[in-house]
Amino acid sequence: MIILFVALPLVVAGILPLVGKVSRRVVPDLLANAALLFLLVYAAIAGRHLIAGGPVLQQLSWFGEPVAIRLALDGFSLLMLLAIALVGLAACLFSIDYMEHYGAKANYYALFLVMIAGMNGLVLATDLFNVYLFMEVAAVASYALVAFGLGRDELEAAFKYLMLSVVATAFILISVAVIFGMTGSLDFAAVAKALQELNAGAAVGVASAFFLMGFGLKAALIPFHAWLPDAHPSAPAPISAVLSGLLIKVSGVYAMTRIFLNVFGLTPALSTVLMSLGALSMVVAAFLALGQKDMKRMLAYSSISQVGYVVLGIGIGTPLGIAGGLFHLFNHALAKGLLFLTSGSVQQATGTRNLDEMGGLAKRMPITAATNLVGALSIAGVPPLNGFWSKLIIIIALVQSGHPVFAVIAVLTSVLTLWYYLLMQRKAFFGKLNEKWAAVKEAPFWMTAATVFLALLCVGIGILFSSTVTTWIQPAADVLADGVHAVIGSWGF
Amino acid sequence: MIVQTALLVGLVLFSVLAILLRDLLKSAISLAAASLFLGIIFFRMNAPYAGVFEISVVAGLITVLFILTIALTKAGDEVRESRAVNWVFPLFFVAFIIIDALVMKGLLRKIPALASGAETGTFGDVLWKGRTFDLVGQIAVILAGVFAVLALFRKGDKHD
Amino acid sequence: MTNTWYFYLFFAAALIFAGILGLLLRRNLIKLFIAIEVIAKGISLLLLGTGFAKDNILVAQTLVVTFIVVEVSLVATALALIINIARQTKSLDVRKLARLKG
Amino acid sequence: MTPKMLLLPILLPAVLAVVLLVIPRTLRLVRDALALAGAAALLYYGFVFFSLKDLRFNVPWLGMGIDFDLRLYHFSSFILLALAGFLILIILYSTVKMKDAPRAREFFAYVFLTAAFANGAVLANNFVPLVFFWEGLLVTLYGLITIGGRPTSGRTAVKALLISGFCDFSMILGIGLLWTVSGTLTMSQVSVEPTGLAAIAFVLMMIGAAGKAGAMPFHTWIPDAAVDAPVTFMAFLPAAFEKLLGIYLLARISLDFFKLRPGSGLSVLLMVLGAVTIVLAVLMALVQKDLKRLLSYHAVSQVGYMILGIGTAVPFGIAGGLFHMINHAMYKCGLFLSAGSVEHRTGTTELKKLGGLRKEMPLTAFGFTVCALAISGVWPLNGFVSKEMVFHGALESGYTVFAIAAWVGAIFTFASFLKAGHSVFFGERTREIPAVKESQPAIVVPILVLAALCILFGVYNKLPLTLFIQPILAGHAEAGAHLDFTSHALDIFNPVALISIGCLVLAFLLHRHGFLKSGRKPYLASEPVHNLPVVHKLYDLAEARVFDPYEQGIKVLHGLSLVLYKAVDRPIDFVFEKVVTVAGEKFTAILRKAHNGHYANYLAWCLAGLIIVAGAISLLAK
Amino acid sequence: MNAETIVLLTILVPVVGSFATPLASLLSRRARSVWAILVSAVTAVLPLTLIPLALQGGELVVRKSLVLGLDFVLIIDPLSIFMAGVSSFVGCLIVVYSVGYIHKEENQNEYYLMVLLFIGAMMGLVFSGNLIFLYLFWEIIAISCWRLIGFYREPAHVRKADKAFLVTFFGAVVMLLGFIQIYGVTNTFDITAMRGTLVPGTAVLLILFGLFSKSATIPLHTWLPDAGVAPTTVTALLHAAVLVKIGVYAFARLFLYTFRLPEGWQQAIPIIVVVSSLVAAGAAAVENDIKRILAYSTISQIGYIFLGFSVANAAGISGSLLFILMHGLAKAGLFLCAGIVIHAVHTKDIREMGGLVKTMPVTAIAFLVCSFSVIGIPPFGGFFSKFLVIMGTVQAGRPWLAAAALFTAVLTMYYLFRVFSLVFLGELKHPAPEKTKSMVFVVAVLAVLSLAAGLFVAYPMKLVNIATTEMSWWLR
Repeated sequence: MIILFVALPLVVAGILPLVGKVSRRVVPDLLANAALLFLLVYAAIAGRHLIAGGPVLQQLSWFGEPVAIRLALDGFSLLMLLAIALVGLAACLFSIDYMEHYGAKANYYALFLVMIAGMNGLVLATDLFNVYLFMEVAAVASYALVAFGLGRDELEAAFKYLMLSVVATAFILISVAVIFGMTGSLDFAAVAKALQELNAGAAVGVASAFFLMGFGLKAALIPFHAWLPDAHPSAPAPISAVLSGLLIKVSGVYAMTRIFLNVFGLTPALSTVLMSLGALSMVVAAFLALGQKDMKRMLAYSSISQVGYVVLGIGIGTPLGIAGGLFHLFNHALAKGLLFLTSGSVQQATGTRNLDEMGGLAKRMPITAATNLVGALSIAGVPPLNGFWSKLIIIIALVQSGHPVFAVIAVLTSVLTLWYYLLMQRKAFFGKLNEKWAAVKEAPFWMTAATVFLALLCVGIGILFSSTVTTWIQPAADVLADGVHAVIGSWGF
Repeated sequence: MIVQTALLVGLVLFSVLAILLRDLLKSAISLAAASLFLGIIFFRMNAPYAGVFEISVVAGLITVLFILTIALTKAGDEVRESRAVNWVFPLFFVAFIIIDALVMKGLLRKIPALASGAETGTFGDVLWKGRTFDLVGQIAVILAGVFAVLALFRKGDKHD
Repeated sequence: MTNTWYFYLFFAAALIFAGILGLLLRRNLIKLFIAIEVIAKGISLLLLGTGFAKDNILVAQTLVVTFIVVEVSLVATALALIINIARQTKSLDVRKLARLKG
Repeated sequence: MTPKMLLLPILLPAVLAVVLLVIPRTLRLVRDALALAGAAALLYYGFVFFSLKDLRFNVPWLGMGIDFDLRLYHFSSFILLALAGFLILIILYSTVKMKDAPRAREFFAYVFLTAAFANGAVLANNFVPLVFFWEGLLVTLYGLITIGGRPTSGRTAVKALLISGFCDFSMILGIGLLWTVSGTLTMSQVSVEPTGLAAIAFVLMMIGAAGKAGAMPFHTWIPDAAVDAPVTFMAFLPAAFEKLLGIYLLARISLDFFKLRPGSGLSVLLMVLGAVTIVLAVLMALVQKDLKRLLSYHAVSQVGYMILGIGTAVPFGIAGGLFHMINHAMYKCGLFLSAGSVEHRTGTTELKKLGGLRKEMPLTAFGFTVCALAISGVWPLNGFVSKEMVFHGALESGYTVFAIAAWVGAIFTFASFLKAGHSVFFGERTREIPAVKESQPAIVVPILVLAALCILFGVYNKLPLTLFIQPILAGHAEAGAHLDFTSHALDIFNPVALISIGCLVLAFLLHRHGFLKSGRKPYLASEPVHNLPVVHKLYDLAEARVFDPYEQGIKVLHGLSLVLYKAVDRPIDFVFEKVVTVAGEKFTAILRKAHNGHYANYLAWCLAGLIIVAGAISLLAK
Repeated sequence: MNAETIVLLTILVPVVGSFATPLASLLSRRARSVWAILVSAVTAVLPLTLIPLALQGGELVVRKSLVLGLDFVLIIDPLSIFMAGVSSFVGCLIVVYSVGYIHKEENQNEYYLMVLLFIGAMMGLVFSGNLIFLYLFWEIIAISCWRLIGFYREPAHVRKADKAFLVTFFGAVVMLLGFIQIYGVTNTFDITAMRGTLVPGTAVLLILFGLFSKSATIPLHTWLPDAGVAPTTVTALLHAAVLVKIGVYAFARLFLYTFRLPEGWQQAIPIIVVVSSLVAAGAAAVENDIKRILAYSTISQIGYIFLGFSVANAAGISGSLLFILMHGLAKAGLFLCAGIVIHAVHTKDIREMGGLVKTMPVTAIAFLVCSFSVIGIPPFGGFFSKFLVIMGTVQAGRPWLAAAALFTAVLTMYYLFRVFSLVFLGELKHPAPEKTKSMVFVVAVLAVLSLAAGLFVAYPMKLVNIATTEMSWWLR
């Protein structure tokens, strides 16, 4: 019953505003978190054994007669569902306390769950148009959530985010239309088979360029990234955690990977373009992050840089590269979500996001400081945390597939990454306590619980990296790797 | 075919007009006219449902929303549009039309495409049977839109 | 199947380009959104044109219908945003929306 | 006598040193008794070992050919005996001299520790234990000098340490080269032709030996120590122990490890070093105002004779050098002890303040005179015998210029001792010093014993020559040559002896001229030489330590460090601190300026990105 | 308990123990200090129980395969046991010392946690036989170093801590690239499987980056003197005993035990390291901050250890191994004496100190003994190690390098005695008594150990000789 992933959040989202009238806070919290918890458990346990029997094609029937909802749950989708559920649950727990002073909590949860449903739908879609549709669902919900604070900055950021995303989705639709025109069908498998027979090199090239622009903007790769540094910082902390942790990965990287690897097939040209975009994003975003004064803006640029890593990993095309890319995607989702949550706790405690005003908060907020440190070191790729293993696999893949230059760039960027995370640690937590914050207290219970939950995950995966790779990452990479072999063989160019 | 091309040319003209006109109300109305033309084109392509939707929803509802917004945002100071737009826009547009025509005639003609089989059944069962998941998506989008508007217009404690 | 597709492709491309040009040049928020609407028209024309040319018109109709539904909810959200911005910044000029820098 | 007994001369003094260090200050008498008993025991074992002739103790130590190998043979037993002898005299002397010194316990501990290391170095038969004990002496050297308690003692101690350290390190390098050339570390098996790499090894090890002995360029700490360190130290180390050890090693280098050819480049080098040391040091000694500094310069100059002797590489010369080594140790120790006794009573060793002490301190005066005559090489005494042998050796080696240098040295030695003796004991009584009594017997006895020994080794020189020196050279003289040095030892009716006596007379005249010229003030007797036009300038420079290689060395060292620090370390740090950070910030600033927040700008980026990507894909797809 | 469990315990006890210190501190401050000392003591004792195994020679490889060729491998051989013993012993002494040293400071929980984590990671690194796990422990040490250097939380100090972390991380990451390049050639990370393979020149350069950054050799050394801002116990732990030894140990493990250096590098590395030790000695002679002087001194002495290893003959290698022990003891002593002096005089500038021998006799003598050992003067331990390294260099046909090394030794003597005379001799500026008995006791122990190591050098030498033969069997 994998339709639950989409249906459940929608249904709960639907009834939430009504419930919101009854009790303003307790029930919406309860309902939202229960839904997400169920999704997590379902994904983790039920999903696993679903996969054991190979990719699941769910044929749904509505009151008896078969209905054409064909959802495919394979390793890759399951990995994404797990990531969505994990970070979503953490953000939801976090928002129990954080969203107190925002008001309209029921409305907030409704939008949140719609976004989750949109993402789940996109992950389970097997049809090009559905990918567009559910991406748009998640996008609309995220515009509202970014602007949820209704402040000047929030509105400006949301508007620019909307206007740029709309252009991106337009280009995606153009490409879908062209593909539809050429192959007459929209389903991944059918399109893939049709494209193999047609071998219309140039047209597919242009279509993939359009897709690359569309999904590139969604994934915030460098030339298309400009909306992210404004949108993520102004969103409320749990939302920026979900945006940075999940949305740019699901509607950007997942869609791009699914289409390029399973439908079009990763041609050498496409692979080089992907790798160069990834490398460009890594370096430029890392330098940008270095100069930031605002904590969340630095984290936003860091997301761009780390997505660059993921795209670089997947762009290699070798099974190891893809595994590395996916593993980094998963690790970054957890770690970046954690970092945004801690920035939320700091902002709520001190009321400011400016790093220069902060100082030595570790004294007053030890748990937040510790979890922030875990997240920062994990993304910087310092062992024994999870980020290190994924970056290691990517670099090994780069060296093995004969891209020493990219490997060196990746290595030097991780030094740059550590530099700006150390900058953040020094300015916010590690220095002498700024007397302004002498009276600051540790973040409330649920917020710290969420951050500790993600931090433990980061450390756990770091230590049990081999079992995580074998159970979650390897099947996802195999799905894509088969895609590459199957397709690349025939296209040749 | 001539009528089809005429309608299409009308559509493009009204759209360009909608963008170029200085006055907001006039451009909203020309936009509505454009969607009217589009609806008619859909009917001629025997796509009745799409035509109905286009005219009623886009020409109707969205135009109303536009006019509502224009009314609500009257208070703000007048936005000085740069004069250059009037000659830059047409110049680029015409240039693009020429390039577009050449490209369509020359390069793109050679896109290979599979001959697709004849379609069976009515629009209803195609939508309902063939693309049911789209409906789920549509419900979700509508929910998203509603909640978004609710969130953006909520009264009370706004957090800056 | 011959060149009717390219015929509609031509017009759709013209509409989309007009929209993008409008986005780049205009300053008024609502004008910008009208340009977005023009692009949307171009895309629905493209979808239906492709369907018509490849004579699987019914599928194309479903796509256009869904597209329009999505477009409506987008317009609703966008206009809500524009109204809020107008109320906050007392102006509809996109150049004023440039506080977030660096 | 089991081989294990060889450990005794090392362990006994070491243990005793620890015990003496621990004994509380109040039990002074017990401490003195213990020290004397220990020294006596060492002397007894010295004699026992001397009679034993050959003993070998070898136990594996660090692997790789490095094992703890002690070997007793006639040369090392002779040196062992001499060391023990001097030790007991110094201990006896110190029981009174150092009675109320603040760090007396440390002094006795260091003395016995030095004795332990010296015995170890002499007995060592493997280069690593040799270096182990040899460098161990640095620690005690440093400790002893700091006991002087004067403000500049620390500085001099460091100076001594650095100079000796430098020499020891070059010796280590020499040993390393020798190890690679000869392939083994056991000293008894090493015998190499000093050519090419081995020559360098020879020079390096020679630096080590000469440095320990206190020859020229490495001598500058000795005069400073004379003033800063306790006089018992001066009598103990620079006078006796260091000379014995240094020349012992130099002898073994030129005899055993390398086959030094007479007339070869290396031997000439040695002879030059010796000659230079003799002349320059004695010139410096002549003009000294303080008795102890005068004696210390003489200690340096006499080493020149020994090095010259060994440098001739002629058996006769080498024998002379070795014999001079033991003779010098005796009379130099005596001279220092007598100076110490004078200082003990009068509180000063300034020649100007002293005068006419022969009546109040007859025994010290007698001891001083005998030793002074011995060092000047006056006829029946041991100095004359060994100097004659050195002169013969120098002449026999064919380079007469070195013999002349030796003679010049002899002249000025006698002149300066006439000045010293005259102004301290034989001139008029000055008023600055109150009436003084003769020193306690514990101080006077060692002086007299040494004086007696000088006379004995001079008059009846057959005993030391045959007993000590002959066996050392046994293996080295050409088969035929009859190794009888004693035949014409005291014969003065040969040209060499006559020249020597001539020198002495010349020295006496020089002294009388200086004495009269300066208006019967004995301590200004050396002024005529001092005020010679060019020489005067040199003397002032020397006093200002300009020629002191250590001072210049320290300046060079400091300069080099400054250069290294400023030219290498700071720029690297600058790169890390400034260059990298500023570059990072600059590049980031440019990028940040690009994000100006305008929507049209961002949209333009996206479209440009699209075009570039489309172009790239179609290009690459070709 | 067989060797495998002992080794696993040596790694896990400190790591788990470190995370347990905050819990111990809940009971009382006393409980925490006792816990820290207990954990470090156990870690110090465990390797000693392995010494009989080491003396028989031979090695024991423990393997647990994980994914992607990153399997967890432990090598238990004389070299690793020797290193584990030395560093954990000195680490334990330093923990004892630090109880007295930081009892007034705040955030001590983090301090003890990081020190014990440091020792645990060091144990892990020493026994790890897989390049990636070697790198993993390498970085854990970098993290704990970073937190420890920034202990006083002053803005300038934290900046220095960041600099140290970044430089070492940069070096380590470049080294990782080198490992991966080797993985490309031999496609395994397991050291035991790669013994004797010739390594491409670029891989050597990359790995040297990491080694030089961790052991602070010339181009990447400036973070070590700057890390002097840390509490003295940390600088002692970092500079003297353990941290810098990691770079040298890794060099031995990689380029002696496992890979064969290409010809060009065999000539080049000795030159670089001698230059490094000369420059560092020069810098030490000019600096005026006592901790910076001792830091530069460490850089200079590390040059010797590298020299011994890079000439790769029996004398050189055994000299270097011995050097690690002797320098560890002596330099830790010097630093802890400096700690006592700074603690009493509250300034680090040696020109403001003077005549402290009168009020701090034991510290003065300990400082003197340790200086003698660092300079390499018998009868103290340092002599044998420096002597053997010099002998090794001369035997390897590099007399000029040996001469330069000896010149550096003279320079060492110069600056150490410059410090000794300025701090302890001369007239007394501010009389200050010797603080906390435990600190003085530890310092005295280190001094006595340096002397004992010199006198009874035969015992450690046995283990060192076996490690040398075991390590470089294919060299000959």
